[in-house]
Amino acid sequence: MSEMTYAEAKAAALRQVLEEDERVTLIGSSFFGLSPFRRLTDSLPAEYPTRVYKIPIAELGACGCGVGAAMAGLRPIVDISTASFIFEAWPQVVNEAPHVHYMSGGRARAPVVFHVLHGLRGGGAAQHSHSPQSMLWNTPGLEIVLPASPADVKGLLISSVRSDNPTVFLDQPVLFGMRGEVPEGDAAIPLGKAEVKRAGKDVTVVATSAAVQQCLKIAAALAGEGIDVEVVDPRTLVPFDAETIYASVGKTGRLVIVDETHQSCGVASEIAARVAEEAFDALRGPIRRVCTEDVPIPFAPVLETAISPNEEKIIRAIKLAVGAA
Amino acid sequence: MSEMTYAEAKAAALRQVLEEDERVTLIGSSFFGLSPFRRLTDSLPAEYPTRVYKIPIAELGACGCGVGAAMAGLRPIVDISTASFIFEAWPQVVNEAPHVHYMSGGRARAPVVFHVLHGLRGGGAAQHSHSPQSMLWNTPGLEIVLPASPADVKGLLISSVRSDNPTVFLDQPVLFGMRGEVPEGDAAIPLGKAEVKRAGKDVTVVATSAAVQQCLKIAAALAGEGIDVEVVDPRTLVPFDAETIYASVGKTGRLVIVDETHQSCGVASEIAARVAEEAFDALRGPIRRVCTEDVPIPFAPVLETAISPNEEKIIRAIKLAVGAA
Amino acid sequence: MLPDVSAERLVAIGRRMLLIRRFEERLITLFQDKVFVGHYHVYIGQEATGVPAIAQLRPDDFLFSTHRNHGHNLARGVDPKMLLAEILGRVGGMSRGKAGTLHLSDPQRGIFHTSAVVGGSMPLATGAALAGKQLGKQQVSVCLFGDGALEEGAAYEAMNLASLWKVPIIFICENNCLEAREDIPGAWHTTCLTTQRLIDIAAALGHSTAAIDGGDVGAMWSAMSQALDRVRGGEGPCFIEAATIRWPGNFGLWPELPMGLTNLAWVWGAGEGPAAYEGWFREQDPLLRYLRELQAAGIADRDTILAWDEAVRKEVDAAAQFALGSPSPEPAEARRHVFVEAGR
Amino acid sequence: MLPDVSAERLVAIGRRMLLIRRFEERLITLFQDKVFVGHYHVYIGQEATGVPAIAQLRPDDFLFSTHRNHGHNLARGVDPKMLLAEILGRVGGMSRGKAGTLHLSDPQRGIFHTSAVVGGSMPLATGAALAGKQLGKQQVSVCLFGDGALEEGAAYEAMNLASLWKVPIIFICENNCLEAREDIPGAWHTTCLTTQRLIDIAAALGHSTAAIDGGDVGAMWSAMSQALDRVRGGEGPCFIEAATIRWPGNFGLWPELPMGLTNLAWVWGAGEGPAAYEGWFREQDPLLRYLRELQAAGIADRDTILAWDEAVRKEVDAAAQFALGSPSPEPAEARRHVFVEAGR
Ligand SMILES: Cc1ncc(C[n+]2csc(CCOP(=O)(O)OP(=O)(O)O)c2C)c(N)n1
Ligand SMILES: Cc1ncc(C[n+]2csc(CCOP(=O)(O)OP(=O)(O)O)c2C)c(N)n1
Ligand SMILES: [Mg+2]
Ligand SMILES: [Mg+2]
Repeated sequence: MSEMTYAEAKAAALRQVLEEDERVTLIGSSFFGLSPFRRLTDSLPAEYPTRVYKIPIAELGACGCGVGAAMAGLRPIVDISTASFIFEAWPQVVNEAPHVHYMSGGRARAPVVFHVLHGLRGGGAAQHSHSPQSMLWNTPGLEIVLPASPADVKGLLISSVRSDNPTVFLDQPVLFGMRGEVPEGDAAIPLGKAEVKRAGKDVTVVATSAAVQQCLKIAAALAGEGIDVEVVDPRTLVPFDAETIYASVGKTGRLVIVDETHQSCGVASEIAARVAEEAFDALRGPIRRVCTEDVPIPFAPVLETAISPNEEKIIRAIKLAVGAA
Repeated sequence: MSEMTYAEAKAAALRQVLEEDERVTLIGSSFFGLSPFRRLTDSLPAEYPTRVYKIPIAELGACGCGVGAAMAGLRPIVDISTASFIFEAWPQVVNEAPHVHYMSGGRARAPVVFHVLHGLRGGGAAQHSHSPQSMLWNTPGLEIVLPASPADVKGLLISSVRSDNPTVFLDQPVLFGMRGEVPEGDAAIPLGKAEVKRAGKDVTVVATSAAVQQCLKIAAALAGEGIDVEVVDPRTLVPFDAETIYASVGKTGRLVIVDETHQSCGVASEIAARVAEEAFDALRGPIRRVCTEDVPIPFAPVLETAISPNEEKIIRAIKLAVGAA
Repeated sequence: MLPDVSAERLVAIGRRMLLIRRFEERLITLFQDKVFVGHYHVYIGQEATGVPAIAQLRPDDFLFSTHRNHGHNLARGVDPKMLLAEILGRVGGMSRGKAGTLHLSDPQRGIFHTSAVVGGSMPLATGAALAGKQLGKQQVSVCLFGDGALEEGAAYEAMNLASLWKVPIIFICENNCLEAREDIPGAWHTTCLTTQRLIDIAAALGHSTAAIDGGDVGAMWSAMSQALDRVRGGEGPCFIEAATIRWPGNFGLWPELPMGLTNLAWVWGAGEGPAAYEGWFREQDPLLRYLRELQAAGIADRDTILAWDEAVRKEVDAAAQFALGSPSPEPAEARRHVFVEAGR
Repeated sequence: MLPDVSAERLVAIGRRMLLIRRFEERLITLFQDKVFVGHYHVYIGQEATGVPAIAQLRPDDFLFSTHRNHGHNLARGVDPKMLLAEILGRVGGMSRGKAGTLHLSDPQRGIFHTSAVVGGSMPLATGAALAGKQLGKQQVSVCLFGDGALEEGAAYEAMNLASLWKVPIIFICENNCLEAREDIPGAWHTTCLTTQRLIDIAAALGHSTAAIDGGDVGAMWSAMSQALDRVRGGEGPCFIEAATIRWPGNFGLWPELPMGLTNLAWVWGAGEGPAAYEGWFREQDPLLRYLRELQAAGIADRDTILAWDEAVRKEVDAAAQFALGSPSPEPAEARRHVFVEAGR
């Protein structure tokens, strides 16, 4: 174990996969967007001059190249940076990559990773603030990875690159500076294993990506008020570890879901629907969702906060769930 | 009232809006795809030579032109035909059109209609069979219309074109040949009003698009077995008439949702989540979803049927819901 | 003009073209008999483009096609039996009936995945070329598409990337917009591109270009062999525009056989045909054109050609028998192969 | 070269260019003072392109911009007070703080919506041009964008559609890839386009084209007036490539002021500046270049120019005072205007 930032753990994972497999090829390489942490990977093009490709502003072309290169034997990671621009590549991401293995009857594969930075960023406004994970979840054939800690970003990024399937790797830049313990050596974390990030008995909070850390803080605070919150992080949406969530709801009987996608047909909708279908009898009250409201993202910080899954809304939902409101 | 096919009602609506408002402009005009019903609108380019534009295979460009033309004073209907190809236009549909009014602080508007034919078509395979409505529902700022009968297609198409907001109009070609009563004259149906298509007391079935007709047939059959099914058709996802659904569930206590989008983060997920949140106390058992399974669409008819929300699955879900299975 | 290659290769090209023709004709009759569903696209009239281009590839090169992919698959040597079974949605197909006509593939022959999205294959092919460059085995990626692809933005992004990275790719645009009935050069009936010289666009994006008569086997052969030399030498992308005259049976998505089955007597000027299509079968049909060239060069006489036809028809019969005899897949097949399960 | 227009118009152009310069400089200092969030792009160094182009539009013409939109808005006459308030996210902004720097708009001036998606505005502008044609009032749509836009497929689709429908549109590519420090023609440092003559692409798609020095007000003026005649006459789209030398403060997304505020003494050769940027302020800066031309033509002397500057600075002060005094919007503002509610 050693302590490091989320950004350092992510950079370490990138270097590890580049070292261990020379098929790993970077198509674009702004893994930290424009944050100061970009210094951690600034030298990758110089370190791997034949394995890092600079891309024009052509997301559709770049993602398509990633899929094509993957089919032909490479392990490309395509970096789109701001998640909103994966929409430019939508035909390749949702209508090519996920169909390669299936349409070939299991003979071809497309082990490509699409990397994006998702979510509210402070001043991103309507066109630079997307969290496309729920649209992606509606697309069978894509793996979807949402790390929420330094250990997770390292372990999940390694597994994403090793996976034989097309994988979308989304992280929230607010996590970059977070510090935490990361195991040494091959720290791979298998895709499809949720983690109970905090055990509790009164209410299950399923949170994803940066919301996990936000909910852990809130849980710590609410412990002082006698509310014992269990925080479950699915870590990957596909494969999805529903069992861990059902088990938690089986224990608490209460469910709050906190996620940054827009509410309608969002990630929280799917988790709520599954629980209402498969674990209904365990529920002792309504399922509550705390999401980004169904509003385009406004620029002014006060407006952005107003429509986001903010602390106030999360606390209210938890208190309503446990009957303390 | 007069009886006509769904296709005839749709064609009548198109002619009505073209007649009543000369700003209505067609960008592309394959409203019936390649079905034989295309003869109903084949002559539109000749009838309105200055108001019908032929488009190249450039969905992104065409949809963007629709948004731009709408902002500048026209009422364009952009026809994409096969819904899968709205993905080519995704940046304009989900990241421009819905933001015009909001980002302008209410000063600009984009009254464009995007028209697509959605769903399983028999042999469409993975790339020609999409139902993108749930991804669209995750995009605030778009109205979403899903007609399910001759009267609805006429009334909703007229209202979609009259609406000052960007609207995605999706229909399922299997409905084209269906016959039904259509009111004469201005038959507009306001967006945002669900319709109870069949009243019943044992179980609420919320169905959308072609699944509405499928469920009405099943309901008629199950009546013979003593199961009284209420079929509710939301007709538009945005605006969404949740009250009618809550009222129905309040009466029956049982909910089955039948919809053609893929299951995860699909339309059924959102409806299930809302009910589990807002009408939980009325529920007497798990909410059941019957959707397209989370699998790319296979070509062979037997495989397509296997993963679709087919009759067998719908009946099983209803029987499980009412405890008759 | 015949390509400057051995008689064996010339014969192989002709037989392959004939196989495609008979395969597609059979397919049309099977569709008319309602043996399979969906819409489909046949390669009749474009045999002289795909066959000489694909014949020159190495076994480990990569090939990308479109919705109009049957001919490319056959040219690459894919088994007609499995191909037909797949088009019919049978479990004996290469993809066990999951792909159908639009997504035929044969990864062992470098046909990993076929996109039926217009323009969709161009970024994919560029990426495969990147792999070809990166893996160091001088593999080339060849991408065939219609004129319609250049209406999609994806085409430009791919062409720019290919040029920027100097990857070993050959883009072949099969421009089938020259109507057989109104074959005025420059009259692009079905395309909505405003340019009339498609190669100008590719040239502006840094490609080495060639515009050829796509009905002429020799022209295609030499354009392709030059392009292959160039791209294997690491000099960056090539773009070939092959203008093919539109086969009169190409009625949108559901082809028909307005002249019936191709009558090989038309090669030697005998045989009647519908007067409306005289231009086609007397002059434009690229298969007949090539067979006439072989005959004129003394490489194949009438009997030889008829013997080829008999062999080809037998092959197609066998394919049809295999495909029709192959059952529909079991429903459970639908849930397999969503993800690679091994090694997870 | 000065445009061949009245002295009043020449003066108006100079003052507008100066307003943009002082506005953007103030904005940079406000950002450094952490008065607003996000990333932003300023128009310094491109004033000689946008101002003479936009000055020739009719009030009812349509204008489309990009992420780098402040200068275009000011050139169009948008109120600097509301513009700045919007960039700062205040309720006094045109969009009540919802849009910020990336999405400035002023529908009454034909700026309906600004896309900050690279290439995104080109289809929108083409559609507006279609409306211009259809509504019969000879309205023209003008679309300004960076060289990067031509890396996106959207650009090609829009250019092809514009040409196909012959709509009244002028595409103006502000190619700011000529580095001030390494101003070798053809050395495209920030772009990844493989072509070096962007107009070749537009020409291949049927546009009437012009490539000009975007630092020369007169060149831009006449290219634009010719283009306007052509498109208003219904002759189809024009494409102008304006090559502008990259302002040395344009460091990616967060600009800096490496030379401090522009010192107008540089117009008449006086005043010191950092040696590293001599090339910029002695020769390349388009604002200084134009002011020197005005001076040489006897249209404005040193005192006149300084008086303009004082007036412009006052206007910018007033804008800053207004914007800083405007409160943040109420949270409930976030839920307004998702949909047009009236008339439903
Ligand atoms: C993105 C997209 N839009 C529309 C279609 C429907 N479509 C299938 S084939 C075709 C025509 C293609 O023309 P071209 O590329 O010239 O090929 P051809 O059929 O002439 O060989 C169209 C529009 C599609 N497959 N993909
Ligand atoms: C589709 C898309 N991809 C990426 C970005 C991020 N981005 C913002 S500005 C910019 C550079 C644009 O270059 P250019 O168009 O030449 O304009 P310039 O900034 O040079 O004026 C990029 C890549 C974006 N806004 N949109
Ligand atoms: Mg074609
Ligand atoms: Mg630029």
